[in-house]
Amino acid sequence: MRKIRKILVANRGEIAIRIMRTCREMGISTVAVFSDADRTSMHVRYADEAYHIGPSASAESYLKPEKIIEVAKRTNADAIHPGYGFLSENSEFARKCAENGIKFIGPSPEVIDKMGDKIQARLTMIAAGVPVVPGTTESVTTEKDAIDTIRRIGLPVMVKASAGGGGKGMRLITDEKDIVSLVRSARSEAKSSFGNDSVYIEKYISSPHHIEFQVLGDQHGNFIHLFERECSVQRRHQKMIEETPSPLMTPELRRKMGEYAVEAARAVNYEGAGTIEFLVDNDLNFYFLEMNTRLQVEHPITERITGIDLVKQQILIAEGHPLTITQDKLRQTGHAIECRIYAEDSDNNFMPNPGKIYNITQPLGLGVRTDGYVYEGYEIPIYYDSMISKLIVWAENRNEAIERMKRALYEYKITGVKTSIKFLERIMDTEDFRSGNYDTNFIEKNKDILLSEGKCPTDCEDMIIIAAYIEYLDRLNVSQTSKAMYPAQNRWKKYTYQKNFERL
Amino acid sequence: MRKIRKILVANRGEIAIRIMRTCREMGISTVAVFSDADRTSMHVRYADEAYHIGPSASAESYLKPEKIIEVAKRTNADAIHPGYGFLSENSEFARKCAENGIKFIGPSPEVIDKMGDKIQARLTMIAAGVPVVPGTTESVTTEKDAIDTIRRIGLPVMVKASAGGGGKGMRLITDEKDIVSLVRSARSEAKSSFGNDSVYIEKYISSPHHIEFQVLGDQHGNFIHLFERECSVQRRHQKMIEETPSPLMTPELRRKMGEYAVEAARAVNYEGAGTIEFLVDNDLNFYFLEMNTRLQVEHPITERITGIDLVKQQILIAEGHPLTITQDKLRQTGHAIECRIYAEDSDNNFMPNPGKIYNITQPLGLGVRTDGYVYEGYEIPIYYDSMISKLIVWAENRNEAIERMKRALYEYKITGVKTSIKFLERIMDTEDFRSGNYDTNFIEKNKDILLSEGKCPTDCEDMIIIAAYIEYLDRLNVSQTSKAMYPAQNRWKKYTYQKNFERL
Amino acid sequence: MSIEIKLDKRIASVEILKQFENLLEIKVDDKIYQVDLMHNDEGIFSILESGRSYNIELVPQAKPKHYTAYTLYDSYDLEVIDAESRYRRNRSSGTQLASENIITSPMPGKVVKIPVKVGDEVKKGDTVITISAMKMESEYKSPIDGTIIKIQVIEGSTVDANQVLIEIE
Amino acid sequence: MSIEIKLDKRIASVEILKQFENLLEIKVDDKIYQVDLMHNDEGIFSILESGRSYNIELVPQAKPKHYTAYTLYDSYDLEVIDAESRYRRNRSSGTQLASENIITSPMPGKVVKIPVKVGDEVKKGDTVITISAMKMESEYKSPIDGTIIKIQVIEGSTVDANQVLIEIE
Repeated sequence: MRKIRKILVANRGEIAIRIMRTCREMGISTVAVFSDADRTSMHVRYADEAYHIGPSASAESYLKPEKIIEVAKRTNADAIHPGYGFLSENSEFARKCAENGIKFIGPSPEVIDKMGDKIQARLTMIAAGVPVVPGTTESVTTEKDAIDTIRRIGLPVMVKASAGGGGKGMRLITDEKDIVSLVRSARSEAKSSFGNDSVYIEKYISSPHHIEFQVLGDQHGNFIHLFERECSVQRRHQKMIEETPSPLMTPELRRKMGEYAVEAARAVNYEGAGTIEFLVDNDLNFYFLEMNTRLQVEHPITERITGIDLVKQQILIAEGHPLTITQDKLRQTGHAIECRIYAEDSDNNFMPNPGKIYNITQPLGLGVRTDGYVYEGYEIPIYYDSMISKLIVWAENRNEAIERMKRALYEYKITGVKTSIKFLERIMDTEDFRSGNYDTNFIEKNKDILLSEGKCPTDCEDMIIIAAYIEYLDRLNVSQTSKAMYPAQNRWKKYTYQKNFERL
Repeated sequence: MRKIRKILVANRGEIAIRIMRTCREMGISTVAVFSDADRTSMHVRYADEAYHIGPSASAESYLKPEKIIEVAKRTNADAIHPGYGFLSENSEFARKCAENGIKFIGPSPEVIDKMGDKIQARLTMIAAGVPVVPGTTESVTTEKDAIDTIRRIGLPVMVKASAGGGGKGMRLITDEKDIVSLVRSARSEAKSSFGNDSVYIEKYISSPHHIEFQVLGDQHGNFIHLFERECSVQRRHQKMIEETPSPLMTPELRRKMGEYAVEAARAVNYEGAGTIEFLVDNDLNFYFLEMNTRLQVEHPITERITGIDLVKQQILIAEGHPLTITQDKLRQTGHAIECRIYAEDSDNNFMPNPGKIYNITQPLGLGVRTDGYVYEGYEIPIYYDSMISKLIVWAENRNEAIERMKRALYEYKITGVKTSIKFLERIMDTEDFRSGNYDTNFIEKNKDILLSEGKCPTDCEDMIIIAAYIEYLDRLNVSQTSKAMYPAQNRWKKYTYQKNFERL
Repeated sequence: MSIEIKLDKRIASVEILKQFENLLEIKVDDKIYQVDLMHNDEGIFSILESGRSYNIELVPQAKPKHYTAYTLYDSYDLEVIDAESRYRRNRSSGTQLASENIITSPMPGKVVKIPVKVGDEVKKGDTVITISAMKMESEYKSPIDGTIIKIQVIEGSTVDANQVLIEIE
Repeated sequence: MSIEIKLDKRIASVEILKQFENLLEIKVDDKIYQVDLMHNDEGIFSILESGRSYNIELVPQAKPKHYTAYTLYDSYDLEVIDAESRYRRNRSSGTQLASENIITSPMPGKVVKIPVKVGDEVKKGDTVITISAMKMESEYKSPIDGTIIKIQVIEGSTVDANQVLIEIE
């Protein structure tokens, strides 16, 4: 058992601050690292110490293991928390931490490697008895093998380049007559993209639900799951809204999937917090998709319904403490929803919208949590992710949670850049979301509703025009710098309300 | 059953907004009322509609039943929520609401009257079998009766003017030899203050715990309690910190006090949300103190550990719905603490400190709730209460809740006026608070620790001096209005970190 | 003084009729409003009209007299058209500075690739520049058939919102 | 340029030695610091010194060159003493404008009661005015034995922070 006294957080943005908050509550000091673009970022201002590690591009700063380890050594940090993204699933980094006597808060490099390789992960899960998407368990190197395999699995299938990623060499085959031509084009694109024409083939699950289970494993062979998160509301394959419990879930299915999630973690002797992602079809068949060997963006909804601080658990596990939470003591209380606030133009193909934040009004009150990092006057850099905040609400039940989320989104104002706030509000109003009857096809299916302009009536427009008019008139006079509210053209005595418009 | 579609909130500040938040979640429209001083108050800006009701002084605006009812009628509001303070315990107002066909969200005027009169409340509780502080149940009109009663009850006792309030005609008697002289001076002061020399006598409970129970009653004779709130941290007889569960409480005592609280509510056929306040001595004897026939400032901690929105319950009850929550289903989950943020100089006898808010940084993240109403640039009026915000945290257990509260107070910055934030942070660090071993004497007892100046070391002082120096230099140049962060004297090219201090 | 204000596609004529400090009588097109209006230096407005409470925030844009207006529900593009802007408008209406000849960047970002060079012929729909921001790449296409006459940025450089990138003729 | 800065009771001498934009070498009394300093127009500072991250906010007070400084832990009264202030200080040191003859209001509020009138003799500790703010009344006492020579407010009026209320001689 080694007490952690200082943690270097090898990340930026909201997750860096979220981790530092728990450190502060645990009496652990924090070290931030930052790139050129991030000198004024909130994580630098929030940390006890902060060190520069390179130019703005991630590849030259946040993705440089040696620079980060150098800072950790210089500041005598006991451990490094990688957050999500960046180096969080980089086994080489985890290995280098260990070599330098710094605890990497996460699983071993071997586990990261094993779960990072899709085919190896599939094989591990099959060995552990966890259902995987039907398909090949190794690369298919000839065209004939590929076609035979497709016939065996049955259409529709997805052909993917073994060496690939980013959609290159990937083909969806739904029609018998296309098999040969699509296999050929997939192999040819794989060859030209990665110099390797081998592919693997998976059953294609159309419009699946994306449901994941949170797991925790300690250094002593104890494993638990903290129930599911429903993550089917996605745009451009990125999650927008997550909720727990999943509206699709039955107690029986939860028990079964939960057991498999724990089996999956046990199969690799997993240490720390991890996520087992499943695809679930409408008949409630579920298949292992992949394991994320890190904290997820959406972890707060699990924290809210279980009451457990997942970052604190990560740190306690890293110190060598055995888990004190047992599966039978865990309860899902109420319902939690998270909305991701992106700096983007949701109505215009979700185009990122970096820029300077003008004003922020935080949503407050009952059942509302915000995890963000931008502040008024902050210029969101162009180099990193467009997620600027997460809004998490909790309520006794799903309907109340949706109403609370609508209220919180209504209160949440971030001006100066375009954000996804209004788009998220419209999602809360769709019939499909309200009924819980949605899958990964949700945004595409509801596009017309979601992109409709729900602008305000003429009276309200007229008020905006009046505001602009007064702003214009007052700008003709000297500008002041105070933020105090004052009447238009602050030149006369304040008019009291005892008198009235009749006096005008 | 009468559906409420529009509510007039007859209040201001954080509680008005807190009520409107629930209205918004329930799809109920809101009407704000405001005084001269409150045109730019947040409750006016948050509401769907807002109407002026008079000059700044409460007596001429928020305390004017007829003006408020006039607005309610004009706007077709179905109901009025009085919040706390102002007209919330004014039976005449409740009666006028009823006469005008507007639902007063709270108990009947008769119940407000009965519980508002201290002696009548005592008698009601005695009849219901609820323990009260030992003492007289009616006024004592002669000196002899007074002295006989004191001898019977036993010292120490408190003599209070029957007609009084505000400490006039009140005497604490601890010594046999002072009985005669103190009874005389109490009667004489009562006579001169209220024209009536009758007094009543209560056993004096020294350094008691102030523990209250939240109750709910519907229109159908159902009553439940939602456990206790420990409110012993007080300054100038005003609460500063509340928590639940109370560190003093045992399951047995909770059951007993809870049953009495429900009995007390049943005894007056109570409708809505109310609070039964008890004094508890160190031997865990408890005595009914008074009933508050309204929502309390500190209601959020109860909401947090039970998951129940109390304002929503108030509205549902007012609509005539029977309670759907039953006593046996209620659970206390985890631990919640509330800190009241006052605009005051805590180090200088808690003197109020109205003024203009400069900047606000809200504490965010896991387990933190803020209910406030001030915003940047807002000028806190001198006419109303000095409480500007409430900070509520929740955690799995009391220790974690204290650490979380410390973290949240550390993050919470309100500049421009003095606030109680730092004083509250020091309370979180006292041995007595951490051990849970405190009573209403806590602040007096810990005065020396709480008023000590925990200023930062010289290095940190030097950084402040450097900041002031740069601010001074930059003010010599033109001032800009942007809130963007920029380097000192923004005249040269931004220096990248690839170079270094050695280049200086 | 009456001026025109453009809100998205609507152009409204506004005129102040009476004012007593925060109480104003204002005409918008043909409708007369009595409003109680308070605002601050940061463009935050609280307007009460017939009891309705409106919160509006105006954020100045790079171009003078252009704002983005935020209500609690939505956002709008605003432009104040006063005598000066009208004059400019009229003056420039003859020259037709066709914006479709110019590729500008709708957001700040970094130039990833410019697959064309000055003098190249391009067809409508051809990609002429790729900009990356926040891990997402966007390709900008030529709006016309034409010739590249000017390239104002180089690969690897960062660009601001609304910066002119490429001119085509 | 060296100036003096008063922080609570301490007076420190500050001098900038070198600067390259946000990187500064500064001497405070006898100690030399190399700091990386960023700030904004609202007096919010982020300073990195030997890796330590400091957040400081300066809020200007009514008197020029006076600030309240907020760290994450505490707040301080600050005054910048430059050549001009030094000159004023020296000039006024002769006249001794004894502040103990003047009752000022430490906060905004409303005058509830003035139990004295001009010409009244008062003893040290006598209540001369009661101010109410936020439902709390505060009584202000005479700091000396003397005579009321001026009463600048009337009962019922509102007062600002630091406003002179009563003069005693």
